[in-house]
Amino acid sequence: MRMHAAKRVEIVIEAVMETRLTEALERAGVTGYTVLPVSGGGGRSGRWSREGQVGRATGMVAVVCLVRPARLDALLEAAFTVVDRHMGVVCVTDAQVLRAERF
Amino acid sequence: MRMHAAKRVEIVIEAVMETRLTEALERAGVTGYTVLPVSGGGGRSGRWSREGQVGRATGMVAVVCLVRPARLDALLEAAFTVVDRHMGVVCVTDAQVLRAERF
Amino acid sequence: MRMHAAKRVEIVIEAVMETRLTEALERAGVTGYTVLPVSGGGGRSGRWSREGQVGRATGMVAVVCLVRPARLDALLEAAFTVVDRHMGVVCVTDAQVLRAERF
Amino acid sequence: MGDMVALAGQTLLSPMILFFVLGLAAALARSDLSFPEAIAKGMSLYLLFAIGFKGGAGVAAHGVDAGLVATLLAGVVLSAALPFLAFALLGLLTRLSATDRAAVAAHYGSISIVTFVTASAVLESRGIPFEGYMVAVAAAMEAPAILSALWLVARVAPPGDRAGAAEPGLWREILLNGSIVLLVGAFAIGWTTGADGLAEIDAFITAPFKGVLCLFLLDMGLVAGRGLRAARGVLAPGVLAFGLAMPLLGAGAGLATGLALGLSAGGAALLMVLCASASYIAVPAAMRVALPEANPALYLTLALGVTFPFNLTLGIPLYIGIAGALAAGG
Amino acid sequence: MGDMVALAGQTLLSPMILFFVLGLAAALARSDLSFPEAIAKGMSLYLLFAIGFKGGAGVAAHGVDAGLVATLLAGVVLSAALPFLAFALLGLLTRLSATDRAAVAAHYGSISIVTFVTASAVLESRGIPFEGYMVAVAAAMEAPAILSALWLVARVAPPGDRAGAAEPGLWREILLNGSIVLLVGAFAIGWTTGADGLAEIDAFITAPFKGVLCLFLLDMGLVAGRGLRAARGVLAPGVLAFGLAMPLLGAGAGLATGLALGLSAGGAALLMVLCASASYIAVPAAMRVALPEANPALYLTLALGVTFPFNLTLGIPLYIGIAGALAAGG
Amino acid sequence: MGDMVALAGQTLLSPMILFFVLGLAAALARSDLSFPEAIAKGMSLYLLFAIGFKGGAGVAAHGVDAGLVATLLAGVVLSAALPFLAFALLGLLTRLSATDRAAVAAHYGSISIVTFVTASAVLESRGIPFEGYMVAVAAAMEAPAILSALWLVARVAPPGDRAGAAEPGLWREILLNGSIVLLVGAFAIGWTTGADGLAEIDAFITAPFKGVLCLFLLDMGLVAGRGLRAARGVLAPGVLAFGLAMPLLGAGAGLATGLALGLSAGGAALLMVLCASASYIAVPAAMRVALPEANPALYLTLALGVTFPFNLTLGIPLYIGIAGALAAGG
Ligand SMILES: Nc1ncnc2c1ncn2[C@@H]1O[C@H](COP(=O)(O)O)[C@@H](O)[C@H]1O
Ligand SMILES: Nc1ncnc2c1ncn2[C@@H]1O[C@H](COP(=O)(O)O)[C@@H](O)[C@H]1O
Ligand SMILES: Nc1ncnc2c1ncn2[C@@H]1O[C@H](COP(=O)(O)O)[C@@H](O)[C@H]1O
Ligand code: NA
Ligand code: NA
Ligand code: NA
Repeated sequence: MRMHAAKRVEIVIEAVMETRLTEALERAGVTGYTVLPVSGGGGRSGRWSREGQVGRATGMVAVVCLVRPARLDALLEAAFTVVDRHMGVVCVTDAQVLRAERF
Repeated sequence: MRMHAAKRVEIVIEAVMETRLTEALERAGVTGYTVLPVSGGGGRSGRWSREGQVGRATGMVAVVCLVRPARLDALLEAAFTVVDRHMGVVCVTDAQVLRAERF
Repeated sequence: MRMHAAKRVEIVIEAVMETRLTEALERAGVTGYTVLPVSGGGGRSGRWSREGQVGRATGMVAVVCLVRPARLDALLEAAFTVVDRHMGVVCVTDAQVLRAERF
Repeated sequence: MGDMVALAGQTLLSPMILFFVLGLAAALARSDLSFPEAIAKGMSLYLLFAIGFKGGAGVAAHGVDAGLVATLLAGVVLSAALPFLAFALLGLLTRLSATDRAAVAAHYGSISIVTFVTASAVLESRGIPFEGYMVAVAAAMEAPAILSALWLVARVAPPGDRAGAAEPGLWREILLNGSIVLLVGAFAIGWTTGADGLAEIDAFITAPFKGVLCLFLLDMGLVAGRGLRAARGVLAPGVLAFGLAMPLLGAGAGLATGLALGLSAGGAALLMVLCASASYIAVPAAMRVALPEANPALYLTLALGVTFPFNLTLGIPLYIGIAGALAAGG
Repeated sequence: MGDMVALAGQTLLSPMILFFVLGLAAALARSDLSFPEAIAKGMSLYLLFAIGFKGGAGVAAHGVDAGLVATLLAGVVLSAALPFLAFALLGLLTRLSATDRAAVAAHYGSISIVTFVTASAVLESRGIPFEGYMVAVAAAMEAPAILSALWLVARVAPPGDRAGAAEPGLWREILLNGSIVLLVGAFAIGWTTGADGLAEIDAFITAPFKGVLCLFLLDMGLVAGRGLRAARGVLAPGVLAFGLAMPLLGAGAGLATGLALGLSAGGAALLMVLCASASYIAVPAAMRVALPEANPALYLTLALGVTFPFNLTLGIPLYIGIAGALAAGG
Repeated sequence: MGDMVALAGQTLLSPMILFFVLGLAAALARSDLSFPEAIAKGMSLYLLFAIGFKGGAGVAAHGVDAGLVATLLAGVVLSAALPFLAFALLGLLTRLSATDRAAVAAHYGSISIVTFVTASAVLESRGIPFEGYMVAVAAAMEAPAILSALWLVARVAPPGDRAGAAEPGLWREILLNGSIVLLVGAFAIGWTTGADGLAEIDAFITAPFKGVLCLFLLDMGLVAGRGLRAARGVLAPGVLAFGLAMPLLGAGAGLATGLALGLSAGGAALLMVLCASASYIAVPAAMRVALPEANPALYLTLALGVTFPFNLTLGIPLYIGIAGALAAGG
């Protein structure tokens, strides 16, 4: 299989900020992303869990983007403006993708 | 801890294709995989979200497989036959695993 | 963007063991982790799926931790004591993170 | 005529339709009101369970009418035939590819069970009786349209687009899809256990039914509105025209058949609704497997964003009004 | 006085409150009893739907009282004014930053719809009538407090903490948040369809209402208890004192207003409840966007872990008792 | 005898059992019918809530029978003793490891609350009264069996398999597990609030109960069927024989105890059901923590795939028939 170098960016962010983040990513030219639900976690602001919650205030989501390496900086800058004042983490990994025409 | 080199393959694919994919993986000798729910995403065919949906037609799932490097090609070929005509992305990362006897 | 080297550890483990694992991680000095729901999977003990299940006995979760490379060994040792006798996989990837002061 | 307008007004002002409109409006205004996927699926399971069981209990109560088998067969034929009409109409009105046309056609031959449920709730509110077995007709009409669409694709689509029809397991998936199994299973159990069975679970499936339907239609309005907003792009004028004309043609075919079969006014109205409505649960899933090259935004937006709201707001009162004027006992 | 104690006793021993206490106790004892997020959200959608619709149907039945507009306006003013009181009180009792004080103040100006729903269920159980439009007042009181809090922040907080108030889309999110849209939409539909509409869905929204509320309060008890356990650290004595004193001050303001407006005893009690309660769904979400620097553990623990249990167990019977003694027809 | 067959027929043709069979059949035919996990959990919370509350209200209504304490104690003893019987029987019939035998034995000493709920619904449908406190007996029988199984492991299993029993927090998890807390809590609240409390939430917990149970059993049938299909491999003939013989032995022990205690026919039947049924929610979770070396496919398939369907279809009518023939007032 022919693979192509790419970057896998994973952003864990508050659920209230999800749309703001994905809109910023789209503005930065990111062509695709996948949102995974997060059921709980822990960090400096303590532990939390989604069980029994009604509101969106305390939940988080994970947004995963695969991009060509050349686009990484634009993506990170867009993500950073949204994540900056908020809880959450941003993690980048080297990856290989099939079907590079999609990125 | 003694770690062993492995490949982490992550396939985001339409929910309707999940069983076809995992069956193809099993036929290709993959001994384990984990399916994560996906709550939304965006790509060339637009944005979507799982909220309020009833059917399976528009949802996706993420399938994660850890394999020995030597098995990667067989896995990708099996995955490709299923993913080929469908939406979705395939991403491979270098990884290290504990308890290599399991892979 | 200024990035910092980190390790991304992903542990897929039985849902009944989630709290034991996160408590062990906290004791080992891990400052943050994110728990993702898992909707199904397959391995040596067969296939399973979360659909229609009531209990916790057969479900799994994925716990993702980003740590400084220096802390990896402590983390793995803590994880191993919990995972040891149980189903599940542990996978480590090299990563880069924003906002390193958080780890 | 005056009666029909009054009936349409009454129906439009029923809580069910108003909650649907509320959902549509909220989504178009970008409110974050939303239902968890599990709740939406839970409500749809409840509705299928209740409507199936009540249909079966109805058959047990009134005996098997000679019409059951005839209507079932007629439903199968309609479901198989309407895709050809839809395919031709799309050829006239749009410039879509043959694959896309076939995929859309499959949806319009098949049925929307939610539209059916809403219409039967409206009939009940108006005190208009209908044949209990119409629920079985609904189930029978789900799949034949898919077969016709795949046959069309095999005839006219580029070779690359045909592979999926032979996809292993596809037919088991279609015929044993969850909605059909639940609907038919509940129908069979309702029929078997009859009045005794109904007495045991009546309080669960009858009294709260319309309330659950209100909540469910609110969610459907949200989903339809969100779909519309995301996919305005695919709605060229010809496509939109198809989404409004096809239900009327379908309803006409259903009416003619209903009159020929001698169905009651309520039954004929339901057959019109079945023919006029387009699937947006079972068929899209089948199309993703069998025709992945077809554009899902197109068929989902048409079925769920155009035809479904049209049927719920204008179609149902219209069909009930016409069937009431023309059918036996009407 | 003796009556009030008896009423308080009765209320405390109602299944609703006891299930809340069960949840609280189970969480504090670290039981793994828990509700899936989707079920919790589904129950809250049901409660909003039912309470909104019944309120609207009530207005349709009793006609629009001159009081509706006056009470709506009074509610808006109270919601906008109470944050200033809360902000000042926090300044006296605690050493929190101005940003944290403003964020907490927003919660206490706004309302907890669950507390409102519980109070109206208690009134119904006791046979005490109240104005149907109180539900609209509840909806109207959700947002103004947020505006006041952001104004406070703009005046007193460090510049870095102010950016969020200008966040694009924030106001649409607040005004069209899911709970408000559902509550107001269901109210409007209940009003429009009146007695006919109510007859259609009564069996769904009236008979099972208190049972669902019991289950929901059980879950709220679990969530409150777990929150308390996780965030004991933030509850300095001054903070805790605020969480108990502020509802009483709010209730006083609500009582004075209710008496001035000539509300019924039930209506006055509900206005007290609205002023005494603190939001823990809509406002926290808005604060995460607009004031991310404020500490969520602080405001969630106060609103959900301290004030909510206080109101449910002691507050509601107290407010109903006082309003009953002082209000018109009381 | 003829009566018993008639009763068995009636029970087998009740909607509850038929929906279970529908689920089983759909899963075996590989239909994709499925319930979201959250809905399945929500229904089980509802059933525990309702059955617990009604049990408590029943005790409040009929007063505390001297039998309550005796039956509770007997239940605890049975739950603790039956694992030894199961362990021995498995030794005779199978070649499983000691650890696997102990794990399976824990499940059969403990109880399946769904089987209990179904049996009590069948009793109600047949108009056979039973002691309200049987619900408390069910709760009391959940945990003792686990203790016995861990004791067995400590005696006979290889040392490596024993560590889990000392797992910190394990006992709090078992004793405060969600089902027990909800069942016992609802029982206590039902008892405390008595007829008044019941009047408030009766419409939620009584009228729709059997309908919810039908849906829930449909899902349980799906889960059991899917489990059976996935794990056919573990069902050696001896293992299968155990899954059918053990419930009969358990029922026998329950019958003898029920007669000795002088329970009513309904109460004795329920005690038989408790002894005959095997846990598939609480005990599997505990076994995963305490005995991770035991094979979950084995104990889940036995409890959920073999014994549960056996009890639902043949067991319940049999136990009710026998108890009716032999017990006081039978
Ligand atoms: N080191 C980490 N690894 C993985 N997830 C993290 C980490 N730190 C924080 N998170 C996630 O981000 C959320 C907020 O973190 P914090 O701002 O530190 O409270 C946590 O609840 C986790 O879900
Ligand atoms: N670059 C990407 N990174 C992550 N996920 C993607 C990417 N592109 C597509 N996806 C996922 O695949 C789905 C279908 O993509 P597409 O076929 O481009 O519409 C999207 O909804 C996303 O969930
Ligand atoms: N190679 C693998 N890659 C990804 N997930 C795995 C793998 N092996 C096992 N798992 C996960 O771990 C669970 C238990 O595995 P096992 O102990 O092999 O039955 C499976 O159901 C999967 O969710
Ligand atoms: Na149709
Ligand atoms: Na307030
Ligand atoms: Na037992």
